[in-house]
Amino acid sequence: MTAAIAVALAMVAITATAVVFTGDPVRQAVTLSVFGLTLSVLFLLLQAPDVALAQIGVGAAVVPLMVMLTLRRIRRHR
Amino acid sequence: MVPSADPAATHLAPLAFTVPIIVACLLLALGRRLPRWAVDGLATTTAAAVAGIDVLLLMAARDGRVVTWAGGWTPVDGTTVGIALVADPLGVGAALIAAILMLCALVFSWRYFDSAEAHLHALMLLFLAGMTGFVLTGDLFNMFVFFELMGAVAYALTGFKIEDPTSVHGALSFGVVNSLGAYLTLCGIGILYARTGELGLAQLAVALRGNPPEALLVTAFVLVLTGWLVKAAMVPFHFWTADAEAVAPTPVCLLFSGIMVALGVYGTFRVYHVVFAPVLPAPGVQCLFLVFGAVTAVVGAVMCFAQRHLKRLLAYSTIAHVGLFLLAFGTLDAAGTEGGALYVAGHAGIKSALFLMSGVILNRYGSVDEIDLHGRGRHAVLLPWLMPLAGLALAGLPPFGLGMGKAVAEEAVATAGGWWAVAVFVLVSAATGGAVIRAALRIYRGTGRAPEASPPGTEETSGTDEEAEVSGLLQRVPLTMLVPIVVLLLGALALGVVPGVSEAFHAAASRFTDGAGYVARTLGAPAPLPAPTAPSGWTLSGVALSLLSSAMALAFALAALHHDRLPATLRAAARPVAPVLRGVRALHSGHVGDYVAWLFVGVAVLGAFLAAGAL
Amino acid sequence: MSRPARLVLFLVAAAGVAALLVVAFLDLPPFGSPFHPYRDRAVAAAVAHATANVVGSVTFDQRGLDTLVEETILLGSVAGAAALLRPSKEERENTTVPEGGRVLEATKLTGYLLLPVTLLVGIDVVVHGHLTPGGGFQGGVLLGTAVHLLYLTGHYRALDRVRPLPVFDSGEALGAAAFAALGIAGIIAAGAFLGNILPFGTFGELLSAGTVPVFNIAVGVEVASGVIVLLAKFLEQALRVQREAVS
Amino acid sequence: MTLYVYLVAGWLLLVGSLGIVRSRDLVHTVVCLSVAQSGTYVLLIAVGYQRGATAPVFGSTTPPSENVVDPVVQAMTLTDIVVSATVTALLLALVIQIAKRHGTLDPDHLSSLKG
Repeated sequence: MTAAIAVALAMVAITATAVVFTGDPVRQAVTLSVFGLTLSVLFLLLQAPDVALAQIGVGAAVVPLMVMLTLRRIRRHR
Repeated sequence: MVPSADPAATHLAPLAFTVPIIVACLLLALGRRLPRWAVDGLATTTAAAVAGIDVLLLMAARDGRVVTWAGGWTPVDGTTVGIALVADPLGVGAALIAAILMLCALVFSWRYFDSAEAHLHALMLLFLAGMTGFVLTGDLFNMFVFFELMGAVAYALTGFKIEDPTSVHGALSFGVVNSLGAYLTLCGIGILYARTGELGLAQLAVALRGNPPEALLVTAFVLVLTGWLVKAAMVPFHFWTADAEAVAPTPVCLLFSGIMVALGVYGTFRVYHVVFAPVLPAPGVQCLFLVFGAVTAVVGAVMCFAQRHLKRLLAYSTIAHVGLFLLAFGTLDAAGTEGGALYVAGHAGIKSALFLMSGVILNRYGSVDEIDLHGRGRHAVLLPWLMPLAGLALAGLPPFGLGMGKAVAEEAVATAGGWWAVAVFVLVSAATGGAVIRAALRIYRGTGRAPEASPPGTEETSGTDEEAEVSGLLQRVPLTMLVPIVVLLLGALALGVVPGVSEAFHAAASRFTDGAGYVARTLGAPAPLPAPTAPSGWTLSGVALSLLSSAMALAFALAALHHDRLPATLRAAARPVAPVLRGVRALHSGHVGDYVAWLFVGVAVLGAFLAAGAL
Repeated sequence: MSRPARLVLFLVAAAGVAALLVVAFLDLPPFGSPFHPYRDRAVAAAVAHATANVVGSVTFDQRGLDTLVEETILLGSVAGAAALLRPSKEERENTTVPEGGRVLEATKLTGYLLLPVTLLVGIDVVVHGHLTPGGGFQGGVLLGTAVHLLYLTGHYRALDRVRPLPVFDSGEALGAAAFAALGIAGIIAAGAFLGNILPFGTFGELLSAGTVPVFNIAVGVEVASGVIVLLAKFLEQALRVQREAVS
Repeated sequence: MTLYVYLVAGWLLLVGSLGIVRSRDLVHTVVCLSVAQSGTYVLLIAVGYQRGATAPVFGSTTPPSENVVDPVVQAMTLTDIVVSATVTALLLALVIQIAKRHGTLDPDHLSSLKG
């Protein structure tokens, strides 16, 4: 169990770093979604299913969707 | 046995923020179907109702504190799972100021531009709910949640003029910096929770009792304070302030400057007095706030005097005054807290009136650039008198309440810090008041040289392009805009002349600094009364110093307006200041990355400072 | 500040903050320790109020005030975002609804199949929030996003029809108002703001936990409507709002 | 393990802030802010964990006598997630307006507020 948590934590740290260092916002929306999913896996492992469920909905779906729509709006404007 | 007050009084605290929430919901649900006058009427009535609830609560809390356990989770043997609302006179007083300012802001905006389906009114009411809850709650995490409510609504209100490029830019910087500060606060809460397993302020205090001042507590204290101090606009967390306050709609500016920043100071010292006072040595904390307060005051005053954009000028003056609040509250004793609270109340009246005057100027002349407006207001009737008067009051002119607060605070900081702290008070008051008087004389009397075209390449925010907030410029100032200004000034005057004000503030301050009493009362133990100390009020030296700073303000203003007629030696002496000023101004770059870097500098320096003092 | 200067300033300061954090972390109880005094009390309180999902009990019963404010933040933010995304003076909303681009049949099918399933799961998550993981917020997010699966199917027009925005605008506000009104009902019926005023029922059954399921439904309505309105505003900006042609 | 867990939380906070400092696009800035915030989720949930304890949801497999992890931090994190989503939405709405008014999203090129 502890080992799984340790791996999930490492994945969270790595994907977060990837999100930050993805300069192009379009690709960032995708990495952000992956980051949201790794976070919810970590929460499941830490026995927080309520939080994991909320995180999947918000972190992996709603927020990346809003980012993508924002980018679409901005590119249409340019 | 729990010493319970009148049971009806315990329901007042939750109503004070639930009522505006419900009305905001109604406005959002029905807004597009209601006529404009109904929206205005409903929102204004609600603000008045909240003020009424606050008054009742203040009367109930006069002799102590009113404790309400949400959900009915009254503690058994000092432990519980619920959240307490703890209303003490100083907290309720702050809520009352917020409600009164909201009332003035809403009346002022009756003539205001498009409210976008009552969204503006609903957001204003939610903002009031956030501020009220923040001062009434007795739970650290609940403070964070109310803080976020204040924040989220405030970002939307700041950017409300979406056609204005500066407005949306300022709102974003505000949102990013303020949110980051809040997350650091939450980290601090998490660390405290891991250590103690508690979230209530009183419960935390009990859990930490007898703890040595260790590194964990220093970190937790600094992190929790970060969010509050970002809101309070303490240097170097202050960068968002001028950007947001200068661009928000006028009624919103009034609330930001009049009370929101002061709530940051409130949160800081509430958490210190209840939770950390027994475990962190007072001298280190006192020294911290004396130093940061003085730096904030000086930076704010210098930047204020250097502005030509009227609303930025007022925003920087607010930063300067926050520095003075921190000096006063930073004495950590009842006298300094009394002075600080009086100063906050007096400042709320004067500064709000000034922001409303800047709104009148914007909507009358279509600009807030002091240089550009030179002599434009010659034919105005009332404001040419009110604005310089407010400038003098800002500098501490007796008998305004702000001057009394200044006098009381000066006496307290002289004991805690020394003569230099008094000098900071006098100089900073004079500089901010002077800047306002300078702008007033230039706009309304055409004093000083008429403007030349500004040299190309000077990059500063001047305020010539500020968007007016009514459709078409006003030909004459409507009564709904004048009345709030006059009421606010009269309120500030009343604070200084009505007998008993000083005593009431002193009693409130004694409660506020009495952390042990707060803990005992919240958890249902009999609270020992704090040892009574004498209230200060007006003193001869206080009146003299306030007259001095008012006179200096006038002198500063005239010197700035007629600087070409100053003696050459004086001008030569001022020359080395110019590059320093340029450097300080360049730091205020409008770049959100810069602001975040400074935020971390602030946290690191606060931590180092406190660790050196405490460990 | 120049980019390098800003970066250096930040890195130095961040090192200081990191040091502050590390010294605090070293003093914390070890990861996974059994020291959780609030947990012990919260579990006992949840059992006393016949609430199987302790998180639900903390969210709505024990620390319901946090959640009231949280839902108010959601309300204010959606209203704020809607105000910020309103068409400005020089813009207009395109009245002809654009049809989505060509969509693969497989994607369409997925959208159609997923929609009813997601709606059902969403309702289930809301209704059983006091018994199983989930609740008004999680279910509401699911419901709000599910409706937008229609966009995935390429039927923005269909989405526009099943999504009468004014209804959801009001739905969101009324959900939040219901939460606050339940708080006041607590004062009237139980003498305590946000008090749990319904019979607690039998532990583990659908009708249990007193007002917690009612709160869950109020929040579910608010969050689902809020997510729909929010995404709709962003979609409108992305697809419909245009700058008026300069004459 | 203790230090490692908390360091990951601290890392998220700091790396997100670093992202804001070196950002060249305001959409990127807002996303980095949400990464910084997720550090607080990890911190809170980690604080509430207990080795060998199950999720704080009782049922047929988990009788109320069983050890469960801390539900309070989970409720706090839920609130935190809501805050994150709503603040992100507000800031993205502002970013859209900035793009319209300024024609750029590079913070180095936004110069409407100076001094």
